Amino acid sequence: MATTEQQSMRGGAACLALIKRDLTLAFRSPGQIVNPMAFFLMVASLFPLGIAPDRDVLSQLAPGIIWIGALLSVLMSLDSLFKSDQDDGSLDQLLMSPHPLPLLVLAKVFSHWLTSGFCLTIMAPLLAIMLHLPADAILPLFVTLLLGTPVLSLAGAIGAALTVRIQRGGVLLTLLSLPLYIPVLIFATGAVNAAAESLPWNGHLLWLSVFLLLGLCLAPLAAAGALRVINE
Amino acid sequence: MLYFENWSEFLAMDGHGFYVWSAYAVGLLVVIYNVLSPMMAKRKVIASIQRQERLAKGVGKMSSITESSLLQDGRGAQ
Amino acid sequence: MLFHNLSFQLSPGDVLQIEGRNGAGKTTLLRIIAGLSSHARGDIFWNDLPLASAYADFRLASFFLGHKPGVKMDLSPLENMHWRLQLKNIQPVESLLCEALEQVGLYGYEDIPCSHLSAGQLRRVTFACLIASKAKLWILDEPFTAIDIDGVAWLESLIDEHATNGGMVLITSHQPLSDRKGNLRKLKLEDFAGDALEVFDGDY
Amino acid sequence: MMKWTFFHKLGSPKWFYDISGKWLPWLQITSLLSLVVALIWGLAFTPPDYLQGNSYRIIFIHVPASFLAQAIYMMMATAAAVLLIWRIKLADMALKVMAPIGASFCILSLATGAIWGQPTWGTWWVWDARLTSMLILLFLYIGIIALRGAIQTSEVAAKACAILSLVGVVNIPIIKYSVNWWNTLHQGATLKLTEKPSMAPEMLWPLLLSILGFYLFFTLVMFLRLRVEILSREKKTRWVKALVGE
Repeated sequence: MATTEQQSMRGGAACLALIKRDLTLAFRSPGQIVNPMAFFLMVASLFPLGIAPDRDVLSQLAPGIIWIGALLSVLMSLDSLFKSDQDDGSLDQLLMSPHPLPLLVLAKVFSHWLTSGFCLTIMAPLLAIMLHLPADAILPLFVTLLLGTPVLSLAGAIGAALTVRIQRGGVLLTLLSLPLYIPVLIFATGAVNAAAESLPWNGHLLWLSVFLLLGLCLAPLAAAGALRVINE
Repeated sequence: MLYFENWSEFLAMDGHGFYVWSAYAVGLLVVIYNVLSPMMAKRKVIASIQRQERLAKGVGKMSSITESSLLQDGRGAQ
Repeated sequence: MLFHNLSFQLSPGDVLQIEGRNGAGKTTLLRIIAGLSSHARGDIFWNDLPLASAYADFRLASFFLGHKPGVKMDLSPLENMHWRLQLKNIQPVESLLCEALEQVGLYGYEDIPCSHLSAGQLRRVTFACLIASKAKLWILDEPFTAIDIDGVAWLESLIDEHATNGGMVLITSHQPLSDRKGNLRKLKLEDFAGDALEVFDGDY
Repeated sequence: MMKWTFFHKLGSPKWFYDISGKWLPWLQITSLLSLVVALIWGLAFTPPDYLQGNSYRIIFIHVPASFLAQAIYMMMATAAAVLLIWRIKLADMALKVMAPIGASFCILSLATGAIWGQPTWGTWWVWDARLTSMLILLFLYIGIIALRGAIQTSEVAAKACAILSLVGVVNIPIIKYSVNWWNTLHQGATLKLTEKPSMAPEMLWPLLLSILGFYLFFTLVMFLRLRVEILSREKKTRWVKALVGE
């Protein structure tokens, strides 16, 4: 039994392995990726039916509809972030790993973002056209989603970690994450609206990137702390 | 010093009375809730501690029948 | 209070079996030692360093086997071992993995999704991770559940072999372990039972 | 862990129970007195506002309630930090007890704000920056109370709520800023609900007294609830049995 002298800690390799694992899992059960996208499409197409199909109403509401739809579908897919690991016992292995837990949580959140937020961002321009969003607002929509959806996953991870052992934790997860989502929603829709009226929208982007950086630093720490506390 | 001459004007507050008094009514409700709920909780906790004590003491001496009647009183007293 | 003033020393080559009736706190004790639970008052030392400051080395050298197999159902045993070993900071080598799987009797099952495997086979996948992880301290929580007769014999020989090359094993199980190598110690939780059935309260 | 004995003594439930027992009567008198005097003074003796008429008298409840709702959340965050760093059980009891009180004042602030909006703007609910951030603060409160209720083991629930309130407190300034920014963007500077500094002195004094009264009332209610929580959590200890057993 070779005593473990000071091995080089390959945290990065562990993260890559985790991401690879989660992505293969996502592709093995396609429902995990398609569900948020289908939900996003459905929400976006309900609004015109519910409110009014004519152009000027829709184009004014489009940024809000798309962003709220994205937010809700990310929330919907957050439930399984830690719960699947908790159910089959691999969460204990995560906690028992010598690598820092926040790093592993970051890897898991990144793979969750890839399978949910990122796909929604790719889909969004399509919906923008469907909702008559003015042409020069499509790029800002894409960029705000690209910057905003990771924050949704990061902030949601804290709620997911807190409710991992609660059976019907879905609603509670939404309740815990919503206050964290509101600033992102405000600045993102603000940017798209500003762009729609051809006003400068880079200020909003700066704020979105502030939230992204804040989320990247603080959210994994909080989620890791929550996981350790919940699993006592 | 008193701004309002008579009682009825004080109540009416030239038109805004309804809003002012309903706001204060809500205020009163919140105050009552905050005062009452600890009192009720306290009574419940004390009752449960006393029952726990009675059970601990009662198990030794009294036979089970009287003890269960005690339990009833305990619950009745709440 | 589940148990109090309980302490023991585990040195290389020891196998400690923790016995107790259901609910005596066996799993709680294991989770506390593994550092997963911090309910306890009292200290745990690893290489005479307080656990709180030696977490990384402790987790590098230990392997925790819980009630649930800790295996992803949609992945194959090989893929599962890949991410499990990476988590333990071990670079998986394909040949070693296949050899470990063969050792646990899963030859030919390497690429079948675990959802097709039986409960016993799932636990064997975890044993394969155990072997490949080369961990010094084995923390095994009821490892014999869902294992057939010759599986039990095989696992006992594995534990003895691990103990003889200087490994340590902490095991909870209802089955009496055969003390072949004379390094088996038993610890009955009833001798340390507390008064009330409540996970012992945390700090001040 | 900090080993200052006086600090840990400060955290012992029994010590707090005795101390709060002595303070209770004083708290009751002072809070009752200041509240009654402030409200009568505000309602009957101050002249109406030249612009809003008498409806501004709601300010004497709305402002203190809003102050208190935010202050209580800050106190909960400090209690959470104390719990996580020094593991003092009293901090967890305080955290658990303060949540419903904070939520009740948050609801009071929202209700009075909405009622006040009716005469001034003609609509019950106005998306004013302060009211919106108060609404989000209510979400935070409900989140903590719901999380406390959802987790069975009290040890885990305590730490989970502590983490949640710390995350919430980091979020409050962000929410405030973004809601203010969002509000000014959409409606321009609507009439701010309360312009405290520019108030005439004869309105300011009853308001300050009312704020003091509300804080005293809060301390009173918190002590009451905390004592009940101590009794229920320490019911296995001798001093509680002796105290209650007779």
